[in-house]
Amino acid sequence: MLIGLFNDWIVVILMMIGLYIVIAHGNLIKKLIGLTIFQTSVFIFYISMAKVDGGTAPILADGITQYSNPLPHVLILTAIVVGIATTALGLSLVVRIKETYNSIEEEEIQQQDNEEQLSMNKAEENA
Amino acid sequence: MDIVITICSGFFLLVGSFLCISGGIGLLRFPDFYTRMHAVGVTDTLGAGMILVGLMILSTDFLVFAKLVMVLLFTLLIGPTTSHVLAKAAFHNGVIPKDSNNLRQTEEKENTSSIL
Amino acid sequence: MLIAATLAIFVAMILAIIRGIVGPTLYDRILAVNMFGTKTVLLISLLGFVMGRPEFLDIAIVYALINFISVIGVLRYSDTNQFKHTPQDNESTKKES
Amino acid sequence: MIDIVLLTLLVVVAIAIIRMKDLFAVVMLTGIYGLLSASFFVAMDAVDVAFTEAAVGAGISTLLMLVVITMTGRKEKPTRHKPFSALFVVIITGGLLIYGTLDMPYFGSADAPIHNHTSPRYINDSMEEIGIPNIVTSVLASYRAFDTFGEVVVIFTAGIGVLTLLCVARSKEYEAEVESINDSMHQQHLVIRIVAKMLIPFIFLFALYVQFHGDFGPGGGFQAGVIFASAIILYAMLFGLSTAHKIINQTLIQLIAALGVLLYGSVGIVSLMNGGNFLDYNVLSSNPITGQHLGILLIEWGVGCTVASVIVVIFFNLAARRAFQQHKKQAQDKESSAC
Repeated sequence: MLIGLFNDWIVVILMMIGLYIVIAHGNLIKKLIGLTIFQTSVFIFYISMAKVDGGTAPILADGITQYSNPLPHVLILTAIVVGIATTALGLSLVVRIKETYNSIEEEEIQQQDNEEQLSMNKAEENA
Repeated sequence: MDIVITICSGFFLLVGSFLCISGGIGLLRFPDFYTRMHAVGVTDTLGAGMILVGLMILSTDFLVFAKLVMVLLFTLLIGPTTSHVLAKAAFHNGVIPKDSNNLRQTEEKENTSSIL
Repeated sequence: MLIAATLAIFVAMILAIIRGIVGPTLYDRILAVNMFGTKTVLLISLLGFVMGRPEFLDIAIVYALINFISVIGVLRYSDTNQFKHTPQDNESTKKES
Repeated sequence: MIDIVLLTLLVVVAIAIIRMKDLFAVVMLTGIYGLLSASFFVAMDAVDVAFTEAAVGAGISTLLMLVVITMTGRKEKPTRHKPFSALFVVIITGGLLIYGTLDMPYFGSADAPIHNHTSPRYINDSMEEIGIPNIVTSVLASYRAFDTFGEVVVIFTAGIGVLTLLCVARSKEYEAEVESINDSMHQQHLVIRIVAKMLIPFIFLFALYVQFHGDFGPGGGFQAGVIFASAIILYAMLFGLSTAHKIINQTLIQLIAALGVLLYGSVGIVSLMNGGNFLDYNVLSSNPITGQHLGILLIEWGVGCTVASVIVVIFFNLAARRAFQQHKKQAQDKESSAC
């Protein structure tokens, strides 16, 4: 059981590490890196599901009968490239946030938002 | 003939593995950046070359052999270049090589930091 | 013999990871990543032979090339005044003024 | 055995990533993490996936994060409150997930449900139906071509998003000044410049090899696109962004990204017009196998064009934004010194 489910447990641990970084860290880039780790854990999960004992890579060749499952490979292959594209989108959002708020720490951004809200409320009351 | 091939490739692979491990130990144990880079830069290229030559002897297919030659050529070209660029960038950015006079102190510092 | 070489490469990889985590300066970390990349190339080539399908060496070639690109990229973007002022930056600012 | 070592190393690196406060070190460790997971994919027989992860995880994503870190600052500020609630949530979720894994089929067992539903058909019949040895390519480009079309559109949309967020309006004088910032590496590093000049043609050639060899070995449009883009990125890093802009026009690149999606979609339309289903290549030619070959070739080209140009667009825009910020900062410095 230890060897049989080892991959799944590692996947869970990596996933939780990613989740922890996303929840507990305030830095937006660190959060994106946490998301990347989470994503990779899912990739590892799919790929280790596809492995068959005694199988080889799913490229047909003479004299080989047992192949690993090609379907998860296809799903993950596209997911990796989509992942980098979406990460790049997130990174460009971070760049814009930095330009607007001059900070990429979550707490400071919220503080600035709250202050702005307060000053707007005050202005309304005065009016 | 088979035994000659096995012995030859085994020799190259063993030498390559030894060089890889010694490079790793050098990377970990040496006192400052430049000596570490020296350890890695020297052993990395030669060790990689040795292992690749060992695999070349084992290969039966011509295409595999050609690809191994390509990997070897790229390693030979890229390894020294990156070492050069790294050393240059580190020197420009103010990483100072440790003098032999204060080597003892730095060794002590390294030891304490590795314990920590 | 292939297994022994694979184990040796694993040991070297672990040492490189430790240096990458500990590494006091930025350049130690770049060095560790670079060495790790070379070791990965070797590991992939060896794995091909261990698993009995050595025709997948294309991956090793990609690793070798991408490793170079990422090291150059790291140096390119760590060389700016954000991290430390370099003589090159001084020159370029002089040129402008 | 190999996979256990690699997975343990992955966990070690991931824990180190949590502990680090220096974002630069974190990005370097992410590079190691990408390399490790790619080696794991090779050990799990997923050669195509390893190919992609090698180019993306270790190369491109590290680079993009570095560019952003130089814009947003290197240090992470320590959080003030203690992360006990986060730890609590994570441990509870993790415990539940581990409880869930107890019902999973064991690693490598050949009778797991995943292995006896659709994949036997792919493995047994794909040679007769599609006629190419690489099953991953035949599933990607023919059996599940519509799915892949969706992925390509997602990538294209992400490219548009980055363009909308980061595009800077350029003027002539700004270009001239940016040029003087950008070319510093080009002036100083003679050795890399020459080595890169030797390597770049090889990388392009290798990308083409990967594009066309995808039917017989690991490779295909996604991988080739990423490799192609990384060669252009290498050029842009060494010789300056404005030099790269002169050679690779941004408008042209955007056009190619759109053309790739268009090519993919129009293959589907042509097969509809010939009386088949959407993206059914059997009707593209009189012989079904030839039709499949033609269809796969065309859509791999579409995928390659889109992926390569979207990644180049993303990199160019991030780097241009960075140059633009530096330019603004220097202008401000000049004003303050003049006062």
